[in-house]
Amino acid sequence: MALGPEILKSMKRIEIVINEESLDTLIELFRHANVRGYTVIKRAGGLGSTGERDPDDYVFEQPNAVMVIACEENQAEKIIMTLHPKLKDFGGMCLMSDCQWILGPAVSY
Amino acid sequence: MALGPEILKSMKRIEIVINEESLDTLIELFRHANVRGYTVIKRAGGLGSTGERDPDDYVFEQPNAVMVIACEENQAEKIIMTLHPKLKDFGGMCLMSDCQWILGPAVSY
Amino acid sequence: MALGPEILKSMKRIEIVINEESLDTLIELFRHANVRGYTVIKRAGGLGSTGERDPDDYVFEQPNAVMVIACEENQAEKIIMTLHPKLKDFGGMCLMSDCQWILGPAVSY
Amino acid sequence: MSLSSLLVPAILFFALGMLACLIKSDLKFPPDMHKMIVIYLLVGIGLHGGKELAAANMGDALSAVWAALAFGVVLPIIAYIILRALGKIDPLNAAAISAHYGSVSAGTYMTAVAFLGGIGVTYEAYPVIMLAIMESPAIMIGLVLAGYSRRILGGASKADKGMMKHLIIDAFTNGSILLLFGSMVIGWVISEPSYKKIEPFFELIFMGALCIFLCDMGMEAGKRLSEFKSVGVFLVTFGIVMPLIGAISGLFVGHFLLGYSIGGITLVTVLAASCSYIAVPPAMRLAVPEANPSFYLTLSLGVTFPFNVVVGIPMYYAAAQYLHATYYPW
Amino acid sequence: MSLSSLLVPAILFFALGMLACLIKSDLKFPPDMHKMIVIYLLVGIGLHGGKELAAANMGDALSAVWAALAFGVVLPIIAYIILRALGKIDPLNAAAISAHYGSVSAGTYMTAVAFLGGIGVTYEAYPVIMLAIMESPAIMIGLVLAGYSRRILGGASKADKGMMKHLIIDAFTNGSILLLFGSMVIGWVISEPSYKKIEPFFELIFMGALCIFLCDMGMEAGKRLSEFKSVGVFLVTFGIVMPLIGAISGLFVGHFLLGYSIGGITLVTVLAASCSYIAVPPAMRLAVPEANPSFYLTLSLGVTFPFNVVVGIPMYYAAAQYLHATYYPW
Amino acid sequence: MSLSSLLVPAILFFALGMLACLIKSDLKFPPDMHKMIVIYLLVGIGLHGGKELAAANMGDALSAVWAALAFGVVLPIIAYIILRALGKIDPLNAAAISAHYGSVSAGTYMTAVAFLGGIGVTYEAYPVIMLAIMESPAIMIGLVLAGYSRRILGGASKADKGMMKHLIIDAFTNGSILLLFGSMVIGWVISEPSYKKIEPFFELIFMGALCIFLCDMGMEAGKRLSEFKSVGVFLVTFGIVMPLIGAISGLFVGHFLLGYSIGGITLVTVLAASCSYIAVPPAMRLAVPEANPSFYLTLSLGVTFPFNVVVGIPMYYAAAQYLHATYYPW
Ligand SMILES: Nc1ncnc2c1ncn2[C@@H]1O[C@H](COP(=O)(O)O)[C@@H](O)[C@H]1O
Ligand SMILES: Nc1ncnc2c1ncn2[C@@H]1O[C@H](COP(=O)(O)O)[C@@H](O)[C@H]1O
Ligand SMILES: Nc1ncnc2c1ncn2[C@@H]1O[C@H](COP(=O)(O)O)[C@@H](O)[C@H]1O
Ligand code: NA
Ligand code: NA
Ligand code: NA
Repeated sequence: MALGPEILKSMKRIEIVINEESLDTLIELFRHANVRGYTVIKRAGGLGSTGERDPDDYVFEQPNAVMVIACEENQAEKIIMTLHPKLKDFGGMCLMSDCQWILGPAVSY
Repeated sequence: MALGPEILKSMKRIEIVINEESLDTLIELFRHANVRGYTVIKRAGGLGSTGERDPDDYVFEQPNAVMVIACEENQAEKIIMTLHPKLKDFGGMCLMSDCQWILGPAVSY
Repeated sequence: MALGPEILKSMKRIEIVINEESLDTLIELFRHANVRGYTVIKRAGGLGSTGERDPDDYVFEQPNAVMVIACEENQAEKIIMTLHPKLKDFGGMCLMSDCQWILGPAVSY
Repeated sequence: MSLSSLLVPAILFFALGMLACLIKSDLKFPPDMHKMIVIYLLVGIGLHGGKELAAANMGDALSAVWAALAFGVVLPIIAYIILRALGKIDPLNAAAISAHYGSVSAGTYMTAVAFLGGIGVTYEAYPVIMLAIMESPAIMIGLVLAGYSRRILGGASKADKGMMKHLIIDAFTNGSILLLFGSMVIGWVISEPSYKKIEPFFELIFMGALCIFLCDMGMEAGKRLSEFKSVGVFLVTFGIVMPLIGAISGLFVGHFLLGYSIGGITLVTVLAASCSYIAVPPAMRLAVPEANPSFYLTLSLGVTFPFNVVVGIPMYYAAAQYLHATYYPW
Repeated sequence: MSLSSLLVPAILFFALGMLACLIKSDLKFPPDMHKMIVIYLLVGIGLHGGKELAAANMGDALSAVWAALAFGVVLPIIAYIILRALGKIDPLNAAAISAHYGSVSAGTYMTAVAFLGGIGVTYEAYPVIMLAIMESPAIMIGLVLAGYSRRILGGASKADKGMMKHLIIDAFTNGSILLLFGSMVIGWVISEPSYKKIEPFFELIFMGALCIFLCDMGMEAGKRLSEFKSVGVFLVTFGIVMPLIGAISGLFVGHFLLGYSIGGITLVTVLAASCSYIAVPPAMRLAVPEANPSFYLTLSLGVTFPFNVVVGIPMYYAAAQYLHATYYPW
Repeated sequence: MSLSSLLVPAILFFALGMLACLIKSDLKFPPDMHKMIVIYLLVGIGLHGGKELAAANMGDALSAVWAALAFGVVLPIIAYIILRALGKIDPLNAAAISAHYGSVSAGTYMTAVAFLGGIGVTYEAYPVIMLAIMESPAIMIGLVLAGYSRRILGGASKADKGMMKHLIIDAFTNGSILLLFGSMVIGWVISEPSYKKIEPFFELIFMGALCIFLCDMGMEAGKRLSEFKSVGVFLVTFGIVMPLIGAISGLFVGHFLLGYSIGGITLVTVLAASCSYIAVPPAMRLAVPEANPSFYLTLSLGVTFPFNVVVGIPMYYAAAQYLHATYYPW
């Protein structure tokens, strides 16, 4: 591909799914880990070890939140080391994969 | 990276976008394929071979649902073999990529 | 993996997060770049260089939109070249990664 | 009929919504608000209609049913012929558009009721049954026309039978129709004191809620207006002429066949002239996926609905007045 | 009590909602609409109750409080014993289900109020305090039962103490309870002219809004009905028998201990017979994660709620009438 | 003015909302509910105001317009000077905060109307025009102040011209302002019988809906309270002193220049004392991105709004009474 390192930067993409109720705790955790950028999608549903979750079921609401973080490799490592011992409380899922960040004027990772 | 196999596990990430109306059928299909974990985001919009979909257009609603499944490679293969013949009915999109699952106490894949 | 090229096709996955207000401009831009498929999730929150965004804060709303595009490599290159000079106006984030498209009857990339 | 009597709040709010869209205001109503008001208004009309029907004559109600079915069958066929013969519209788009004109718009009906209420004109109980009945038959006719079109085009129409069954089931389980019919039955069976308890919610504040609804519809119509260009002059003209054709048949049926009062004739005319944007579009998307939704949505929401609300209703009322005064055969 | 007096609009709308679900209609109310109506109805009951209480006797109010606490403690224990002894239900599911039956359902209570209003029966101001109080104690008893169950099962119950504190805090900060209590206090302290200004919103249109709410609940109940099979015959039977046991104790307490009028006895009976689906399910999910939510949700929403709304309320009223006429010890 | 007259339901619901937030209740209103009530309330005020204006004197209306413009220009300048001179607040934050104090809060205005209604005080029709007009000018002044600040800081201010044009367009197409103005025009032109039909929805149930709105605003204000620390003592003090300065100018203008009744003076005072949280914050985020939103949001929602609602309104009313009794120059 013709796109060079002045445009692309190799980074890690972390994707976390947890109970929406625990989101504030997670964000607090990441604030201490100096995470400078993330994206959150609320009202997600899903299936996991604790059963099915349907965000439209208003009588028994238990929505998930999906969080995506793009960051440099050593930051990703730090995030995962921070998160790993807490996974027991949070439940849910955490994935990591490779990605390329399209460089722009502002830096938020 | 310093993170070893006691923390990370190589897995597949499958991402499916279909018409929200077909979501129940898809979930039913995956229940039979023994899928033990997935995340669903409803009310997504998009553009595809059947035109544009705007979830905010309440007069002519046709939202998409986005489903993400993290699973082991052979399970991913099984899921795709199950889904492939049905793609004609579902339309939409199905992507697969590599990822690393951060191991935790509960297993939901 | 046993899945061959009659089922899988190597492609790029582009993930963009921008201010929801700029979404129409972005879509317009991509229409000119002949993008034939994308998925959009609105009402996302996040943290970035311009601070925190909480989509549930109705007094001071500033939701993000997440867009995912799956496309062939040269199309991805074109999209990124189109987007790169505009990143200053859009802010947000743009990631690219590899993925496999599960081939189906309709083609929307 | 003075100008001031035309300044019905509901219609002015519709205009405000369109204005908001034209000047590109950032005014936006939450999508769920629209759904909630529609639910509320449908239940309100249903209950009111049911209560009136409880006191009405069953024989007369039956003729209203027949008239509704006739409109649902005949109007789409007329529309289809015009679209094909004059407009050279391709068969499947013609079929999809036609179906909309055999059906009705509850929003237009309610605006007409608000209009008549505003000028103090009474009307029969039967048109509300027609409203409930007319939503569905046109969908079937649309499917028949689509099947016919596919045969012209030489395509396969094997799937049509299953689709017909599917659509018939859909028509009976359609949420809006069920709500309207269900409320009608409830309005019918409940006692007067029971009705009195729920009347404040469903009648007293109805007209105000309708204003909010029409303001929202005005924005929606305004949004569609911008797609005029892609639709073309012929179709835009059709979106004004077709309701007039419907109106003429409505006036005729309402006056000569059903023998209603001026208010009743106006409502029948509005039903015949109006064009669905609730039940028919999703049905056509399913049944005639080859048709372009932006055609039928622009026509029904961007052309016919505003035309009926702003120009049509007072015009149909004036026509009903004239007809009633001139040709009084009894 | 003629049939027509049973045709209360609220109950008919509940039936309409269930019907919509049974015929697989695509009728769907926006989830936020449900939340909004619940907020509105809770504030409405609270304000009305508070205003009545301002004019009531504090001593009598206190006996109502005691009765409410007694129901909250005794009913879950009875339920637990039945579930364990007769049904062989595993201890933790039994504990979670029991907690629901010691609590109340505001929806059932409001339907009963609508029923009494529809047939013109008056009632005391005190049951509304019981409604507000009964939400919480059963949750604590549920936790105690779960702790006991865990000890039977030999599991650790160290975490229970923290959980109890957590749940007590939750019970006092629970949104619905706070709204109900807060509105009650506001209804209590505001002046008559102030109340008059907000009465149209909170009282006049209350019954109509309740209809929409019950239509929604009907759909919800219908959805749960489909899970009957997975729940089993014993539990479904329990979902009908347990409210009857609650009703008998309610009739007894309401008549002999509290000495209320027919309307008041009916409401106390409804409180004792009803089963929570607002505050208790999330609390049990947290406190007894081992229990299967589909059991207690199906029972409370799919069995007991519809039973009470459709069959129970008129039956409890008839029983209260009979009791009042027969055993009048004063 | 006895204590009980202060127990206005709307204000008590505001307190309930704050309480819910303080005790960390899980009470949460759906975000769309907030938007819907705001739409409803704005249309309601607009219609009512328009109807009153139809019967009012145009010359007097014009002086109200001038007064509104004067407030919009002068108050932000005073605020800016105080923030810079006494508080040493950096120029751009000072500009952004100032703009809020030249504008108004519809929520505060409505609470004042509820307060006056609760104690039976009448008022002129003109303040509602001031409400509609005052939203925008302060935004322009804010931009001018920001341009001036940037010049102090030595930054480029080339973009300001385009921004000014952009903001002027925004001010005229802003959804809330359009809704308020549009409803005012509609209330103006429609006939009395037409108004009667929509009055139950927009007036009868208005005060009740306002209670729900203020309960929601109480929670919002409570949330902001927690950010007090990050804002600092000076700014919190400013958030209480600045409305008092506005109030004094409002009292002066309302009494001596406009010559209104006690009710009218109170409303003018409330307008001058209140601080925008609808139109200005998004405009400032756009026009002065360098300023910290948590400053101006905490001030307007967490300090000034609750201060005005709970303490300010009765105080301004008492001051208006005193002024009217003492300095009656006619
Ligand atoms: N294998 C998986 N793939 C995708 N999402 C998952 C997976 N496992 C768990 N999740 C998500 O994580 C949420 C909580 O998981 P759990 O705590 O295991 O119940 C689920 O509701 C899913 O949304
Ligand atoms: N190339 C693509 N990239 C991302 N999303 C797509 C793509 N193609 C289709 N989609 C999504 O799939 C939905 C249905 O696609 P289709 O059935 O082709 O109309 C669209 O509305 C998009 O949300
Ligand atoms: N490193 C990141 N990871 C994930 N999302 C990000 C990241 N940086 C920015 N974003 C998203 O992009 C939005 C706008 O970013 P910005 O323009 O930098 O404020 C943020 O609100 C986030 O949702
Ligand atoms: Na028609
Ligand atoms: Na009970
Ligand atoms: Na001000």
